[in-house]
Formats: sequence, structure tokens, C-alpha cells
Amino acid sequence: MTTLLHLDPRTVDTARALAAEAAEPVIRIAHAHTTVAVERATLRLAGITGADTTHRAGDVPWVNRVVDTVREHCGLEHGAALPVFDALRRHDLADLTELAEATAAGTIQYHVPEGRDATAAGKAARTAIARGLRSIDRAKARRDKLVATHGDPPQRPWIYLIVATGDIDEDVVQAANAARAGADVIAVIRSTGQSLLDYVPEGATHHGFAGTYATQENFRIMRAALDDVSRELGRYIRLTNYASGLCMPEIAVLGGLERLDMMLNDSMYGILFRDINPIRTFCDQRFSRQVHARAGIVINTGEDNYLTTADAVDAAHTVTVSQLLNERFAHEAGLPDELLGLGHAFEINPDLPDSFRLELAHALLARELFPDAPLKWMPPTKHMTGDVFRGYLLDGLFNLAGVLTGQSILLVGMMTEAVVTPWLSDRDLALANVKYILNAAGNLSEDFRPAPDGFIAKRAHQVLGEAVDLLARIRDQGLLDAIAKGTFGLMKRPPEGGKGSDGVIAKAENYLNPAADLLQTGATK
Amino acid sequence: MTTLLHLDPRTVDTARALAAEAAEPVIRIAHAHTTVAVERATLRLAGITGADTTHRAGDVPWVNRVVDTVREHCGLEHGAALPVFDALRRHDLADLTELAEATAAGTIQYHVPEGRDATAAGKAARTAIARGLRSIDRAKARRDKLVATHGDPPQRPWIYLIVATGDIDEDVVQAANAARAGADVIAVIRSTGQSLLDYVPEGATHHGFAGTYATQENFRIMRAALDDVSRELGRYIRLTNYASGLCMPEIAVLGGLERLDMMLNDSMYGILFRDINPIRTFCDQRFSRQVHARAGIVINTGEDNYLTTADAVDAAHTVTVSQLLNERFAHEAGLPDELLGLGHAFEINPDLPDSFRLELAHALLARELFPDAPLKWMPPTKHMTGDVFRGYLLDGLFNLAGVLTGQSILLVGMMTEAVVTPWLSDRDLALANVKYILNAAGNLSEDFRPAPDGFIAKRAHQVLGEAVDLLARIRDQGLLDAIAKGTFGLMKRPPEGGKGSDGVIAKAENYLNPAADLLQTGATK
Amino acid sequence: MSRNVRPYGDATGDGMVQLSFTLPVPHGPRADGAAQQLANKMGIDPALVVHSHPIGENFSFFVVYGSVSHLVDLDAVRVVEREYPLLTPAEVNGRVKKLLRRKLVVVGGCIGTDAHTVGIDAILNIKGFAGQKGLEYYRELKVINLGAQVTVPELVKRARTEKADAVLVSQVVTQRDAHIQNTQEMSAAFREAMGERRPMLVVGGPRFDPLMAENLGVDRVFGRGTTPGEVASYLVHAISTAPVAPTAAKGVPA
Amino acid sequence: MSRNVRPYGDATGDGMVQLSFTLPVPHGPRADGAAQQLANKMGIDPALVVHSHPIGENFSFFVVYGSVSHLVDLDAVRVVEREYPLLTPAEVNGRVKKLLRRKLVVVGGCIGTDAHTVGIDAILNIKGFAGQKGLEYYRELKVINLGAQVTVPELVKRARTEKADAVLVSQVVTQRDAHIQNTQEMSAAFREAMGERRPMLVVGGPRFDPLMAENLGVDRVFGRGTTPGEVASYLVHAISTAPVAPTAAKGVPA
Ligand code: B12
Ligand code: B12
Ligand SMILES: Cc1ncc(COP(=O)(O)O)c(C=O)c1O
Ligand SMILES: Cc1ncc(COP(=O)(O)O)c(C=O)c1O
Repeated sequence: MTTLLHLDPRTVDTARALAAEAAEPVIRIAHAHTTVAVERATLRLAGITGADTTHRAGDVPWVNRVVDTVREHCGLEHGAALPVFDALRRHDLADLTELAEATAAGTIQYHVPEGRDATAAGKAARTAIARGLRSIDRAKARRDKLVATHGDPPQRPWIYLIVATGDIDEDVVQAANAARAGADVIAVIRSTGQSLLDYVPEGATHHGFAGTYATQENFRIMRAALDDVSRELGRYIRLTNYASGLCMPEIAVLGGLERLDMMLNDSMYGILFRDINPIRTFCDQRFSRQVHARAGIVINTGEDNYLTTADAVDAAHTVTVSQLLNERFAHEAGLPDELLGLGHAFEINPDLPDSFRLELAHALLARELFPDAPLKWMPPTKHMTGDVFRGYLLDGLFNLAGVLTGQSILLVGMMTEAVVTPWLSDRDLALANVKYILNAAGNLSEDFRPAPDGFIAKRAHQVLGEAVDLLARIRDQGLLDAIAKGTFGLMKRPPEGGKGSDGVIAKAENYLNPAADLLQTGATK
Repeated sequence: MTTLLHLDPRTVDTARALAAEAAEPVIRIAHAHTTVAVERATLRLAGITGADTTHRAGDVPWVNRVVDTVREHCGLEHGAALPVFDALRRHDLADLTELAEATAAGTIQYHVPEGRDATAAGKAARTAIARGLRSIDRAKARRDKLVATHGDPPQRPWIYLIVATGDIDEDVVQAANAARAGADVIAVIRSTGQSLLDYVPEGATHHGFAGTYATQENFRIMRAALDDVSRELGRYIRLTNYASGLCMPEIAVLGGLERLDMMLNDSMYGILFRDINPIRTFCDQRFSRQVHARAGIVINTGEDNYLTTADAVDAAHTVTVSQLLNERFAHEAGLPDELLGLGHAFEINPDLPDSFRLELAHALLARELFPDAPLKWMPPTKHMTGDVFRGYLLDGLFNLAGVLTGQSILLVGMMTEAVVTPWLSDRDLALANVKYILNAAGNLSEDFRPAPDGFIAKRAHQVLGEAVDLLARIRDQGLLDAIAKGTFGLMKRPPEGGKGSDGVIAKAENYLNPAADLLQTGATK
Repeated sequence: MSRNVRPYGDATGDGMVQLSFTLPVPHGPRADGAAQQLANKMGIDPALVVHSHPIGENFSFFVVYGSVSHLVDLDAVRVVEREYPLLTPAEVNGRVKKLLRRKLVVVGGCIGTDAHTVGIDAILNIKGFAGQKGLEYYRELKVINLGAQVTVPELVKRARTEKADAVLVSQVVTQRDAHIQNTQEMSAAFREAMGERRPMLVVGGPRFDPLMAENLGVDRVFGRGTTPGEVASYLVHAISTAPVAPTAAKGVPA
Repeated sequence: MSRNVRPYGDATGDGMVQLSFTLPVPHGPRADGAAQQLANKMGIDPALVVHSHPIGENFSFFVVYGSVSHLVDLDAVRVVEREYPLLTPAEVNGRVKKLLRRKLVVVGGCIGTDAHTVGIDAILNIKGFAGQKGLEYYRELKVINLGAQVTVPELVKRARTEKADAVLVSQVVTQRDAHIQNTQEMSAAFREAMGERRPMLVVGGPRFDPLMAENLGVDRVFGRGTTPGEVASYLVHAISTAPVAPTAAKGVPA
């Protein structure tokens, strides 16, 4: 896409350099710590599955039982891999499931092996974990193959649609219909509250609130259903779910194994909008993104959310700053630009003069700052009301802004946004809206030429300028401090506060996690 | 407005020259004939008002009684003015109303005066008619004054809204609400069928079908109501009604007297869509337009209608041709560009690829062909369906096209177009739609720069080319013949066919109509 | 498919519907309450007034979402099923030839003050509709299209002089039930003028309910989206069941 | 204004409404008939199915226009009228000082898994809503905002330790009536834990019906578009009518 804004390359470089500096300290922290979720994810890679159905607290995944016990017995600062595989050898048990059962039965005593035991345990762990990563590699290869056979969507932006019935079986029906009606990407949103569970639920589920639980089985069911539809339609239908939350790393692993194609994964969303401990989140997002990189999963970041709690004009530059930080964290975790679904949204108060042109300015800025990223363009929500006619029109202009500014992924807006979770008919009408705009005005971008020093260009330059200033301040005061002060989405989150902080452990210097190495190096053995 | 299409001035001149040649023979016919409606209009200017309420056929306007009787007694080829004013003198009656009553009573014998009698009658007629024209002049002056006090709408396009309850009292309520809600121009559409009445109904009316009867009293009531609202809003609210039909000249006179601001007046609409005799229409439209010119009334032409019976893409050039013909006929009748509300519409099948860009191309072509005309941009109707959500979106894009291409008058589209005559809420939602688009994207035209040889420019040039070719054919075969062959709106209307042909009379060479002269010269005495 | 169904929002049986309307009541909590009451009376419960705004001083507009208690009994649904086969133009021509041994005469137009000819033209003109050619295209049909704003007496007169087998009337304007009144006036006039010998009467328009034929005094009613083929096929079906004179003379057994 | 009103389309008393919904029925005439039946059952007669289209194979979407027979009885409309005056922050502070001789303690948050804090923040945060400052701005109010996803036990505990006079709870997510259940659970827990001595319970959210207070077991319910001023004024009104302890001690006569 030819540039329309003529951003000054030096300013852009400065912005990126500042983002890198601002992120650096946090990245160092992420390197220096592990979390219960990272360790559980590691053991899931190593092959632990299933849950302890006998537990009074309801199904508790075996990984949780094991990691909690390891932590009790010998702490996690050395990682879970050594104690677990050492125990496996000592008690010579067939597999990790048996180990888990024995753990539950209380017959296992974990400790950190030394010397030859350590080497042996390490080798065993690496072999097991590598096996896990190879199945992720196979899933990735399979995706590439299916895309090659069925093909990608014929048009950009890709049409991204949410289903949220709470019941995986209803979800399957609605997802299939949505795909037939033109959706290219299906996102199953999660039940409220799941992101604050410190374990991943098991099995097929039917009773979520305003969303469906993210479980390995639900992933499998939906992916299988979409594979059928893809075949039927001769178009590869992508599947999205959410990594963010207390189980980011584990869900990333499950998503990789079950061949999800995109996952919501933001370096700060959990902190800001779920009050999850910042350190916990920064550690978890890093590991989860390494897994996504391996799995070839496109991440979706959550800058849109800031504009629901802060004003979309005043806070426009915070979106840009967050995008640059998300980019930096992603690159550091090994994600290439093609996998960066950076988020932004059409959330300016529609009563504001020139609101549509302001949207265009912001959307173009993102487009030109991240030319190779599959940007995710999200619809109006905050200013949607019960006036569904007005809402349908707003969504139409949102769609138009999307095509005018060359967005990559378009999250379809619903006229009932302010009323209910989408109905079957809302989705159908919304798709008709998108299709009309794409078909009738899709090529209008050819005629959209903002004057070089006109309103749109000026606004874009202003936002970039404000972003650079803010990044400089963040670099100086520190990102954690900036978050604590409510820089993003007006949410104030101190580093020591938030849920799941007790799940963060400083690594001992002989900490071992074969997954980390295999992910870093890309090794398969 | 800077040109975006770079139309070749030579092609444009050719088009205008061809239009003039094509119109010429018809103009000559119009000069050579008079009609019962022209004569009635003349007598209305001379001061005849009211109706014969005793007549068995219900209220028959006095002008009809008089003109019909004159025709019986001595024909109309000499005009009605001489016989009427001669009779007035001979029977020395106080005024024309008395004459009318006497005529009804059968006590008057009309004939064409000669010599001194003729001169005397001619002078008397001219004096009376000049008096009538001076009240039209006063109405015009009053409009100028009110516009000066209250001001014009702050924005372009002006917002034009239709009311159509059938009951003038309900109309007044809805018109006032519409103005308060943002309408700049109120059009009261007529009851179906009125245009085929060969007389103008009298008095305030309450039972129209899908519209309200156009009567002098209804005009007065609505204009008075809008004057109040104008004062209340500090914005001069304009009033529109319909001239077209069998009574074009008379309604033009009434509109001038009652200070209407705009009137639908098309040189061919009556022929094509009401099957009115072509000659009758061409004579009537000429006289009515002379009156409009005098009254400073903006005419609205009806090219939009072609696109409801013919396809908006295939027939795009017929709109352009018709606009050029309407322009020519208007100029010949003395209307300046500022009074030419040439019509066009957003009627392309929305399922067509690039349909929106095609609309932009057509709208821009009109804009650049007629830079000084207050173009009237009309909403989608033909492709509107019962899907009111889709309809609301289509109207939004119609509004956007209007602001992008700098249209002058925007007829507000209704989501219920395919369902009912507009409801109160339809109008309210429709105005909200217009206001949102104007406010949010009003200045987007600054960023709308079709590539010089891009899709839009190419399409515009193509349509202009086709228009020139068609004009050449019309010039050769003759306009009347072209109409007979269904060139416009696929309606085939032979010159001898159609309603009201018996009302056309070839002028004798001593035909006299003081109005014609006063209108031609602009004299006030 | 189950005999009874309910509206479907995002789950089977949830009964969800969307409703909007205006009340002549100043905007405010009382108005919202009034809107809710109306929704409840319509069987929507719970009914959520999700939006309301004033229109002028004395009116308020509402959008309501909620669940209707009513069940739709599918077995009780009454529709005019097409009881005749859809024929190709060739088949239609063949049957007409066989049945009448002459062309079938169709007179059509818009009556009253209605000038919407696009609909009737879609049925009659060669150009046709939805990719199907209109009746003029059928060799064995003689079509006289009287166009717009035909008066009833005019129509009857032409029908008689043309010896019409079928009269096709279009009505598009429905304000104040103009379409109903005009149609009834028309059918009455034909009964009056020709009694038993009257031609088949067929009306159509976007707002007609096909179930209304009887009450309109016509033989058949066509609605939204009718195609010429349907009409032609119906005409053939009708003449093959109800006998029509091959000449102007008395009817022959079908 | 007349006691009974009907919806207004384009004339007084025409009763016109717009309706849309989906039925789990394949698209076609039968489906349209089913839609019409439903509309009739809702009291819309005549009901025009002006649009329908298929959604997938087994569903159809409909738009219906028509006239409802039901009358709205304005006298029967039940709304929670604001029975108290709207006070300025200064007035609120004054009354609190006079009545309590200490600050009035407000504890607020979103309970259950609901993380929508914008609403409660609009009421509590200085920033406020609709140009009005939130309760934190009121000198005589002590506001503790617990934020999102607060568990009920947590809330009760904080209310007790803070000696809360009022507890403000927000519920925005309503799927499967989560807001109802959570609120009832909350009020039950307070009765359970503190009985008579429980603080005032106030809930709010866009989908609450202010008439539901009793059935939710709370003192007051606020809906769509509530302003901080309304809430502050209500709190003052409530303490001046229902006596609240100036100290934690037994209540004084109002
Ligand atoms: C085109 C049009 C016009 C054109 C008509 C040109 C012409 N020569 O026909 C023009 C611009 C002249 C016009 C004028 C007016 N119109 Co008009 N017009 C329309 C419009 C946009 C489309 C109608 C159309 O062509 N549909 C396409 C055809 C193919 O569909 P159809 O008519 O339904 O026909 C199909 C079926 O119904 C059926 N069918 C129809 N007739 C018959 C007959 C038989 C025998 C059979 C078997 C089947 C059949 O088969 C057809 C093919 O499927 C509608 C709005 C809309 N989108 O529907 C308004 C509309 C019909 N018009 C309307 C009005 C009020 C008018 C005016 C009266 C406004 C005014 N006061 O100035 C004028 C006056 C016309 C008059 N005197 O009747 C209203 C009617 C409201 C109502 N329900 O009462 C509408 C609905 C717009 C609105 N919402 O206000 N109009
Ligand atoms: C902003 C927003 C979010 C933000 C929330 C950020 C935050 N920190 O609050 C984010 C992006 C995080 C979010 C997430 C989700 N959201 Co959300 N969200 C919205 C949105 C767009 C706006 C809500 C809002 O801020 N309104 C503005 C405030 C000021 O209005 P209000 O809440 O009504 O509050 C006013 C009154 O109700 C009243 N009030 C409210 N509370 C209280 C309390 C008291 C005591 C008083 C006196 C008054 C009062 O006063 C306020 C001022 O007038 C709505 C859609 C919409 N346009 O309404 C969806 C919406 C509420 N979200 C929805 C859903 C489903 C979710 C998710 C569960 C989706 C998912 N599965 O991922 C998630 C998870 C959140 C969770 N666990 O609860 C649904 C709820 C559907 C339903 N009715 O059940 C909605 C309606 C969107 C939709 N149609 O699907 N969401
Ligand atoms: C990046 C990101 N992650 C996760 C979520 C959903 O979070 P939760 O499942 O906690 O509601 C969102 C919300 O849209 C998001 O933007
Ligand atoms: C130029 C013109 N005149 C008149 C009319 C209305 O004609 P009638 O009053 O005959 O329906 C129209 C229809 O919109 C029109 O475009």
C-alpha cells in the first residue's frame, strides 16, 4: 500500500527504539521469573492431560495437582521438569498420568535431583516436551496444507465473527452458519470469569456465561467442525480463541495442539482489564507467545479495550504506544510481523464533528506504522445504543473505514451490541452489511487520497507525536510504573497488586525448562 | 468546486449545442400553441379566484367555467384575454368574479373583439394581469426579505423532506416537527391522481391518497405555518409542491402568489409518467416556467423517475440528456441556473460490484456539468425492500455520496420506502441518519480524489459520451419521436396520444396574451 | 420439524423478538413504562425498552427487545399453496392451443389513480421479471396492456370488446386501503356488467395477501415477487378447470 | 393527554408498529405464513410480512409491519417515580453532615464474574458521568470502590469492616439472568450476615428494571443512564427517612 500519510521515517524509528527501551526492563523480569502457569504449560507439552475427577473441588486438571505438589515439596524455582521426570524415573511409572494419579494419592515425594539424576531427568523431560512440540509442528504443517488446498479468503479484510452461546454444540451450529454466510474467521468467546481461573477446565462444556469455556475438547470439536465447513466451502475457515488470563501459557499450548489459527493474546490486557498481577502477566505472555510463534498462530492484541474505558480521541496515542509495545514483546518472543494481529477500534463518539475522518486518520496511522502486520479492526461498541437502526449505520461506516484504510481482519460489528450477545439474525444482518460495503465500495480506497497536510494527515502526525512523547515518559519512569498510574485505559494497576501474584517464582540459577530452550532454538529434539 | 473529472470542455459544449438543437422544434411548437391551462393561468393572474359551488359536478373553479365557455363561444385561438375583458366591459360588471357568475348563469356571450374594442380589452387585460404579476413580485421580494432575516440553512446540501399524510392539518404538524428536527425544505406531495385533473381543486383538503391535494388554500396554510417555524428556528424553511400535471401553468401561478419556494416542474415527466399529451405538456411547462422565473421559484426536475422504470446503469446517460434538455427549456423560458434544481438519484442496484463508486461517478458528472445549478439528489427507492435495516444503511451511503459529490439539495430517504408512506419515526430516524453523515463525514470530500483516469473518471466520461451520442440521434429523429420510442424511462408516448390533448389550441396570428409579453419582458405594467 | 415453534434469538425456544414503535406521549420514564406495557400486552415478557428518544414534544420512539410467549402452530398456518404445476412458455402455449383452439386474451392495467405500472409490466411486457419473459412473449396469449390509471368502466368496456378471458389488475398504492376498495369496485363492476360470463379476475401487488381473493371478489391474488411464469401457469390451470368459451359462445366441458 | 393511547405511525390511532424476528423454519410461503400468524397472535392485524429471507437452511428472518389492536392505558403505567428532590453536591454534603455527624460510607463494586466497571465508575469516580462528578467528589461521602469481579463474601466482609452505610453493586452482564441471580445471592448474604443492621443495598445496570427492587431484595434499583447526582440524592433521602446509625450504635429517630 502506497503511503498516504508520509510519516517521517525518523519519527517512526524513534518510536520503535523507545518502545524497545521501555520494554527492556520488563523483558528482563520475564526472563528472570517463571510462573505456575508456565510450568503447567511445560508439563502439558510433556504430555500430561486430563483431570482429577475425584477431587472435592470438582475436576482439577492433573497438571495443577502435580505442579502444586511439586511446589509444596521442593518449590518451583528450579522448574517442574526436573522434579517431575526424576520422580517418574524413581517410581518407574509408565507415564505422567500415572504419576499424576500417584501424586493425587499422595504416594509421590518430589525433590530436585542432582548430578546424574538431574542429567537423566533433564534428558527425559526434553524428549517428552520435544514430542509435544512436534505435535504442534504437525498441526502447523497441517494448517499450511489445508490452506493450500482450500485457499485463503478471496478478499481483504478477512471477516471475523464472534459466537458466544455458552454451549459448544450451539456454537458449532452458529459457527457453521456464519462461515456459510461469509465469515472467514470464527472466534468463540469465553465465559465470563474463566480468565481468572488458575486452571483450564476440561471437556466439552454447555453452560458458559456470555461465552463458552475454553477447553482442549471444545477447541477440538470446533476445529473439526470448521474443517468440515472449510471443505464444504472450499475456503479455509480460521478459528480463534483467547489465551489471555491466568492460564495464558497453557491455553497457548492447547491452542497449538488443536490447531487454532488465532488467539487473543495481549501483553497487558490481563493486567488492565482483569486485574491480574503485572509480573505474572508479563512472564505468561512471553512463554505463550513463544508457543504461538512455534504454532504459527496469529495473535490478536486488545488495544480496542482502552477505548471503551478511555476516550477514543484523547487516548488515541495510548493505542499506538500499546501497539508498539505489543510488537516489541512479540518480536522478542519470536513472533514475526505476519503473526501480529495488532488491535484497534472504531470507538470515537459519533456525535463528534469529523468523527469519521478522525477514525480514518487513526486507522491509517496503524496501517502505515505496521505495514506487514495483519491488523485487526474492531467495531463500535461503547457508543452503540439500543437504537439498532443507528447502530446498523455506524457499523456500516466502520466497515467502510476498514476497506478505505486497508485493514487486514475486520471484526464484524453487531447492531445489538448494546443490547444482547449477538443473535443469529444479528450476525446474518451484520454480514450482509459487511458484504454490501465491501462489494459496493471496496475499491473506493483508490479514490481516497487525504491531502498531504489536510485534516487526516495532520491528525495522524499529531497522534504519532503524542505517542512518541508518551513512550519517552514511559521509558524514563518505567512501564510498570506507567501502568500503575493508569496510562492505559485509565486502569491503575500497581506491580505488586492483582490476582495470581502468588503464582510468580523467581528462577534459581540452575532453573531448567527444556521447553524454553526448544522454543528459543526451534529445535525438534 | 475544483474539477475532479476533467471533462473535456468541447464535449460539454457539444452536448449543450445538441440539446439546444434537439429542443428547438419543440420550443417552436410551444410558441405556436396555447392550452386551456395556459389561458386559465392567465385569467388567474388577472384575478379570477374561487369555484362554482352550485355546479352538479362538485366545485368547478370559475376559471374553468369561463375558459370553457369562451372556447365554446369563440374558441381560444385568439386567447381568452380579449373575449373576457371585452365581455367585462360590454356587460360592465364590477369584476371577473361577477363575470364568472354571469357566465355560469348563461347570460354572457363571448366573442373576439375587433379594432378599438380589441385595443380597449387588451389594455384592460394587461392592467389586470400586471396587477397579478406584481403580487407575485411582492411575494418574491418578501421571500428575499425573510431569507435575509432568518438566513439560509447553514450547510449544504439542504435537507429536503416529504410529508404526505393526505390531510393538510396533519401535514402542518409533521412539517413543523420535521423542520425542528432539521429539515430545510418541506415538500407536500400530492394525492395520487390530482395531476390528471384538468382543474385545480379549491380550499383546505383532508382526504388525499398518499398525498395532499395541491390547492391555493393548502399552499397558504402550509406557507404560513412554515413562516412561524422559520421565525422560531431562525432559519428560512422552504416549501415545495408540484406543478407537473394538466394544470402546470395554473399551479405555477398559485405557487407564485402563495410564495412557494420550489416546485416540481419537469419538461417531460407528465408525458412519460402520467401519459399526458406531449404537446400539451411542452406548452404548459414553458408558460409555467416563465411564471416560476418571475416568482424566483426553484424548479425540481424528475430525472430520478427514469431510474425507477429503466436500469440506473444502462440508462444513466438518459438522465444526463434529460437534464440538458430541461436546462435548455428552462433557459428558454427565462430561468437562470440558480433556479435549476435538476434531478438525479441513487438508484443503482446495490448488489452490483462497485455500485457505490458508479453512483459517485454519475453524481459527480451532474455536479460538474451544472456547476451553478442547485442539483437535487434523490435517494434509493427502487431497490429498497422491506429489510429496513439494509434500507437504513443504503440511505446512509446515499447521504455520503451526496456530501462527497457536493450535491445542493438532498431529498431524505426513508428506510420504509418499500413499505409505507413515511411514518413520523421514519422521518426522525432518516434525519438522524443525514445529520450523522453530514457531521461525521461532511468534509470527507476534501479527501475524495478520484484518480484522473481511474474507475470513476472513466465511468463519468463514458456516460457523457453516451449522452452526446443519444442527443445527436434525438436531434436527427426529433425529440417527439424519441419520446414515442421509449427513450426515457422506457415509456413509449406518441405525440398524438395521452391525456389532455384536446386542451391544446394552435394560436391564431392575432392571438393575444398580455401575460406572455409581461413575462417575456419582465414589465410590471 | 416440530408442530410448534417459537422465535429464535440465540437459542432454541428463547422466543426473542425486536419491536419498534412511536407513542404520542412525551419522552420520559412514564413513556418507557407505557412502551413496556404495550410490549407486555403483545405477549413480550420480559420486555426490555432498550432505547427511547423524543420526537418533538409530544411523541416518543422506542426500541424493545424481549421474549414472546406465543407459540407458532405450523399446522395452523394458512397459505395459498400453488395447486398447479409451473409450466414453460412452450407448455403454456401448447395447453392453450389444445384447450381453446384460439389465443387466450389477457387485458391488464393499473386501476384507480394508481400509476405504478412497473409491477404489471413485469408480468406482461416481453422484458418480464426475474429472468422470465412476460406474457406478451407467449405466442398463444394475446395481451392488451392498458397501462396506468385506467378507470373501472374503461376496463370493463375494453374487456368486453376484446372478449378478454382474463383481466389482470395491479394495485400498488395501499394508503387508506385504496387497493382493497379499488379491487372490490372493479370486481363488482364486472359481476354487474357480465355476471357469469365475466372474465377471470386476477389482481396483484406487493401488499396483497393471496388469502384475500374471496373477499376481493376475484379469482386469484398474487403478491410480492410474483413471476410471469406463475401467472401464465395459473391462467392455463384455471381455464382447464373452470371452462371458458373457445369462441365467445357458451362454455364447453373441460 | 387521553388516558388510552395507541402507537402512532403517520396518523393518530393507527396503531402502527415494526417487528422483526427469526423462526426456525425453512424460508418460503409457509414461513411467511407462520410469521404472520405470530404477528396476529401478538395483536398485529392486519400484519404485513414486508420482508423475509433465509438464514442458512433451517431459519428465516422476517420484518413485519402492521397495526396493533392493544391500547396503552397510561393510568395503569407503573414507574418508579423519583420521590426525592435532586440535590447539589453541596446540599448532599450539608444534609449528610446534619443527619449523621460523620461521613456516609459507600462501598461499591461489580460482583460475580462481571468485569464491567465503567458503569459503577461512572457513579463513583470523580470523573463521573454526563457532566456530573461522581460520589468520590462529595466531601461528606467516603467511597470504597472494590472494582470488578468481587465475590459476595468479600463484599460483605468489606462492608462490615468499613461500617458501610450503603453498598452499591453493578451488574451489566445479563445472559442467563446472571444479574438477577447474583443480586439475589448478594442481598441474601447481607440479610444472613447482618439482618436488620445490613447497609442500604443499591444495584444498577443497563438492563435492570427499577420496579424489581423488592424481588431482588434490595432497597433501590437504578437503570440505563443513571447519573451520580440521582444516586447521591437518593442516599441522602434514604438515610433521612429510614434511620441509620450516626455511629455504629443503634439507630436514632429520623
Ligand atoms: C417505481 C415507483 C414509482 C414510480 C412509478 C413508475 C411506474 N411507471 O411504475 C413513480 C416515480 C412514478 C412513482 C410515483 C409515486 N409513487 Co411510487 N414507488 C415506486 C417504488 C420505488 C417501486 C415500485 C416498483 O416499481 N416495484 C417493482 C415492481 C416490479 O414490484 P411490484 O410493484 O411489487 O410488482 C411485483 C408484484 O407486486 C407483482 N404484481 C404487481 N402488480 C401485479 C399485477 C398482477 C396482475 C400480478 C399477477 C402481479 C402483480 O408482480 C410484480 C413482479 O414481482 C415504490 C417503493 C418500493 N421500493 O417498492 C414506490 C411506492 C410504491 N410509491 C408510492 C407512492 C405513494 C407514490 C406516489 C403516490 C407519491 C406521490 N404522491 O407523488 C407517486 C404517484 C404515483 C401514482 N399516482 O400512483 C408508495 C406507495 C405507498 C403505499 N403503500 O401506499 C411507495 C411504496 C413508496 C413509499 N414508501 O411511499 N412511484
Ligand atoms: C465497555 C464494555 C466492555 C469492556 C469493559 C471494560 C470495563 N473495565 O468496564 C471490556 C472490553 C473489558 C468488555 C468485556 C466483555 N464484555 Co462487554 N461491553 C462493554 C460495552 C461496549 C459498554 C459498556 C459500558 O461501559 N457502558 C457505559 C456505562 C456508563 O453504561 P452502564 O454500564 O449501563 O452504566 C450506567 C447505568 O447502567 C448505571 N449503572 C451501572 N452500574 C451501576 C451501579 C449502580 C450502583 C448504580 C446506581 C448505577 C449503575 O449507571 C451508569 C451510568 O449511567 C457493552 C456494550 C454497550 N454498548 O453497552 C459491552 C457488553 C456489556 N459486554 C458484554 C460482554 C458479553 C462482555 C464479555 C463477557 C465478552 C466476552 N465473553 O469476552 C467480556 C468479559 C467481561 C466480563 N467478564 O464481564 C455484553 C453483555 C451482554 C449481556 N447483556 O449479557 C455487552 C452488552 C456487549 C454485547 N452485546 O455482547 N466489555
Ligand atoms: C486481548 C484480549 N484478551 C482477552 C479478552 C477476553 O477476556 P476475558 O475472557 O477475560 O473476558 C479480550 C476481550 O475482548 C481481549 O481483548
Ligand atoms: C417532476 C415531477 N413532477 C410530479 C411528480 C408527482 O407527480 P404526481 O403528482 O402526478 O404523482 C413527480 C414524482 O415524484 C416528479 O418527479
